[in-house]
Amino acid sequence: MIKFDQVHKRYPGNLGALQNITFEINAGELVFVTGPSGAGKSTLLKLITAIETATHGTIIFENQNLAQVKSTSIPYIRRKFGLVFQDHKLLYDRNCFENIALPLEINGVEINDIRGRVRAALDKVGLLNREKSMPISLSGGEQQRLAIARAIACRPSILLADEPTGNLDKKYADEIMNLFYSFQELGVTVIIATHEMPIVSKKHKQLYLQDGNLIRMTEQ
Amino acid sequence: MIKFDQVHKRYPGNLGALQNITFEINAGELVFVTGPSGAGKSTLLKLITAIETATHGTIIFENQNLAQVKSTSIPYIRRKFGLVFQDHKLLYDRNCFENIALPLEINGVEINDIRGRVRAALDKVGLLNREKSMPISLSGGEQQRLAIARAIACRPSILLADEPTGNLDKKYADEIMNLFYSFQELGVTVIIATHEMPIVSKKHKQLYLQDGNLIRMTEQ
Amino acid sequence: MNYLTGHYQMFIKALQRSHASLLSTLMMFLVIGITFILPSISFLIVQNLKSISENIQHESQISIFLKKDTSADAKNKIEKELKNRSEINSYHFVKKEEAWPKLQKSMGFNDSNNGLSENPLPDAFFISPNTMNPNQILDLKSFIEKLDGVDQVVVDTGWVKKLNSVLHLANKAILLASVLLASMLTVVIGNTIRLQMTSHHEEIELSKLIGATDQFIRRPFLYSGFIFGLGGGLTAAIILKLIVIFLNHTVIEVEALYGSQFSIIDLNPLEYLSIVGGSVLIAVAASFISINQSIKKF
Amino acid sequence: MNYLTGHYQMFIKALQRSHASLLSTLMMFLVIGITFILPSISFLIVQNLKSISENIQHESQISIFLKKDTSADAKNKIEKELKNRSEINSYHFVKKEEAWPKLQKSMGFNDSNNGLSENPLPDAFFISPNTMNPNQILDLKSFIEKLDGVDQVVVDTGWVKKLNSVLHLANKAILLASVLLASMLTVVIGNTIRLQMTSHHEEIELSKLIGATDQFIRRPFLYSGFIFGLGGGLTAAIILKLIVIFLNHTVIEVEALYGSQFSIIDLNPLEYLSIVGGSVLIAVAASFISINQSIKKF
Ligand SMILES: Nc1ncnc2c1ncn2[C@@H]1O[C@H](COP(=O)(O)OP(=O)(O)OP(=O)(O)O)[C@@H](O)[C@H]1O
Ligand SMILES: Nc1ncnc2c1ncn2[C@@H]1O[C@H](COP(=O)(O)OP(=O)(O)OP(=O)(O)O)[C@@H](O)[C@H]1O
Ligand SMILES: [Mg+2]
Ligand SMILES: [Mg+2]
Repeated sequence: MIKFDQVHKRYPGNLGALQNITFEINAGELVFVTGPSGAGKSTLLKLITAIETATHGTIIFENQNLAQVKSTSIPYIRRKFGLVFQDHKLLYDRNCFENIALPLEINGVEINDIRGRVRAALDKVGLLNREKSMPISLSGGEQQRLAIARAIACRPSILLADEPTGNLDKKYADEIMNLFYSFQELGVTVIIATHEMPIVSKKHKQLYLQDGNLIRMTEQ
Repeated sequence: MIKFDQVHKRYPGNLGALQNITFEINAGELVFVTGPSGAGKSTLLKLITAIETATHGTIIFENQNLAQVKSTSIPYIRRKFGLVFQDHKLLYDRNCFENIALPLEINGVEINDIRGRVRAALDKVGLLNREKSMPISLSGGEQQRLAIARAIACRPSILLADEPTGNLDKKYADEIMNLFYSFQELGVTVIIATHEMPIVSKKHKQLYLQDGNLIRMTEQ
Repeated sequence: MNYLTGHYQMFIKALQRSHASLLSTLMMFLVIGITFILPSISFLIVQNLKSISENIQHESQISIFLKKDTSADAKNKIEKELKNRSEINSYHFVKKEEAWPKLQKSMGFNDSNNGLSENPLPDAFFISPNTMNPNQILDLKSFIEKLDGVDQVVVDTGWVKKLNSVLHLANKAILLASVLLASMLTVVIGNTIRLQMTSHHEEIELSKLIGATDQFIRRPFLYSGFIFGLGGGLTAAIILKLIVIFLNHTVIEVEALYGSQFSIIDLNPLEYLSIVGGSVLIAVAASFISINQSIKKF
Repeated sequence: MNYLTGHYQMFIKALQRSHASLLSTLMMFLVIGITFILPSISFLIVQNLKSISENIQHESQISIFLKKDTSADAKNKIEKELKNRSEINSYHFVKKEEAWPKLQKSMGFNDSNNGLSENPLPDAFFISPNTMNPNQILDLKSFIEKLDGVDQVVVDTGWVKKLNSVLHLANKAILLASVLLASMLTVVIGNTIRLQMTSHHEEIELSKLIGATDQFIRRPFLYSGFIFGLGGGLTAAIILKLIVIFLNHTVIEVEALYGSQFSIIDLNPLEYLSIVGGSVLIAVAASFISINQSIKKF
């Protein structure tokens, strides 16, 4: 499903954000991308979702070379992903409901279906009673959960989460992780970037990055 | 130095963000505020720094009742604090240098001294070589360190940090913690809110919150 | 989702956004309105001055005074020559018997038998040329001077003429100013839309990241530009109409004082419509350009 | 830190901020400029029309034609009476011997010995009253009519008079429009500063949280308002000057064509200065109000 072949990524000020990365992720897998701060985890996720483009090498997503995809087709590829951003990217001028409704509107979901699907997503992260709150009035952990709710609202076929449990205590972190596992069980491909590997009993793949290099790839 | 007496905090949508909180923090102490997501940790820090006002009870800071302080004096009280916000609050339209220069400008530091002090702060968090970078081009952990650099640039007498290591891997987290400890050794009062207590060998106080209640106060 | 429903939803959304910053929207209406009023009102003033000056100017621009003893035959010959000249727009003949009472009247003597003696005026032709080119007019003058029976040819150097040529130039200046103001308006509206997009940059960035098409992002801002144009154009039209009504009211008072007919020429409905239409067109075009420039940056 | 140095730093910062959004700043200059030009140009037009109408009006507003056989004694008596009337601003006496060549000339006969017969005109007084009140003028008329030796009294009902009263009213309308435009400008500038603060809301919020005083936050925006005012005022003054120069140029062309003196009345330097000063004043005041309203929300 996702295939990296000798991918390099250079930023203007950083010439080795990712170096010579080669791996493959199959549909339905659960993958952890780990490594210390600045290792390139977020960059890897950005490459998959065509937010950044590779400097060298090829990235194949669903048999398409991302470097050759027309820019008008990019939006339709992105709609297949559910994204949890490291900095959440919540809209502070809309309430929780409207934040989650946005991807549904973009996907062209019927206005009558939006209400139900927003509620279902909020319910999954335990924020149903905060529907009308503004994100600013949520605690840090609550905001993180809101961002997760937004990512799953569109029932994506691939879920990419960047540090989804950084601000969460153990109890909520476990709940969120279980949520991700349950998605995987429904056939969704799940990719999680995190600086500390959680204790996982499930079968999963791990990509360990350091200074832009893929040091280790394990499968359990 | 800081004294809470039966403090309650209610938000419009949340009537028990903090309930009946009583404690005291002395100058030079190292204090951890812990508890699960939504327990009220950030709210507690906001009350100390007069960002929010208590609904009931009295908060004494340096022998002043915060509820009775004139609004024109609030800025001068705030300048005594160094603040690390949970959401960083970096300015994305300024580079790293300018982000750290802001509190120095506010404190009226001579323009000639600003350069040296900004550099010193960046150096302490290992970002000296990113001086001219925009925050958006920093990784999540680097942004967190930038926020910490900004808080310490003014050499505050009290340091309040809200989840300062949430996005950091163990190595950097330890380094940052050691930085905080070194500040405490210089006589600075340090208050850290975190959802998971780090392993601390130093003498410290811990306030454990849950659902707005101060469940436990330990001193080690 | 039905395409129309989507458009409708987006339109509502754009309206809500405009509503959220009601003050800015109204301000924009005013700015556009005033920018349109500026040339329109100058146009109106010029039109009115023109009509005033035409009302006054019973006198033609070239006067031909005939010799006292000119025969009817010679007069007819002159008339024939005038007919053949292409520079002449119109002419009329005034007999001395008609001219004398008129002159007396215009000097304030209301009855003709008040002691003024015999008619001192000659017969005359009064000509409106259809050119303002001084060379052509001088040619015409010397041509006429050579005709039999012509005593004197006077080219009108009155202020009315001057006013007319100033007005003529003023019209050109207004046209130029309109073009300048239209391009200024393009900048103003484009800039406002750009600012609007900047202030929604988080929303736009996020939308792009989660798969919104450019079209989806563009739509509310395009509607916003449309609303600016419509509101601004209507504001201009309404204020203009109010000004005309106010001035006409003033004029009526003046009339009551001195007893004469004179009313402000209004713009016709088509001209009003073209103000609104032009405003909408400029606004939508400006928005479109501005959006397409900005959208690439996100 | 030295207080002045601080102010200077902040000023540079505000300039940089204006520089960052150069387009918006220039746009603001234009908007303010045009808003000021609107009433100024109308004022200019009215002033000029007034002066034109005064130039034309050699004719006085009340003409007194004396009987042909009036003695010098009766004439002096009439003059004495006119001197005593307070409604009369000025008068002058025209002998028939002076009037006749003038009339001939004004009709286009350049030499007096061209076949027109004997002088048909009477002696006359021409009076400028200092009132426009029709009742007073009618009183004056009937008073003069009863004097010995007066043949006829004619009150001028010409269009010049009408134009003058329209211009008089126009001046009032301009004053009203100026007040309206000034308040509109207050809204526009205030709104722009508000938007500027909104777009820097993160910076303002953070600054407040880490101990900035309201004064510190207010300063760059106040400078920004000052720059808007200064730039806008200068823009208005410069464009206005250019318009006057352009019009004068046009007028000179017209003069060359018809040979007469007439030049556009310019605003005097003090009036130019007051445009710039007024602009700065309005901008700073509007910014101050807007900042103080917005600053509370953060
Ligand atoms: N837009 C950019 N421009 C320049 N350098 C960048 C940019 N984005 C990231 N970098 C650099 O690339 C490196 C990898 O960044 P990345 O965000 O992928 O790290 P990360 O593994 O996600 O770290 P963290 O755990 O701290 O979030 C970092 O050194 C970062 O400073
Ligand atoms: N401005 C606000 N308006 C309404 N409710 C608020 C506001 N700020 C916080 N709350 C609520 O108060 C409770 C405590 O919030 P607080 O931010 O203090 O939690 P926290 O302990 O910092 O949690 P986290 O670890 O997730 O950051 C939460 O339920 C939150 O939703
Ligand atoms: Mg990252
Ligand atoms: Mg918190």
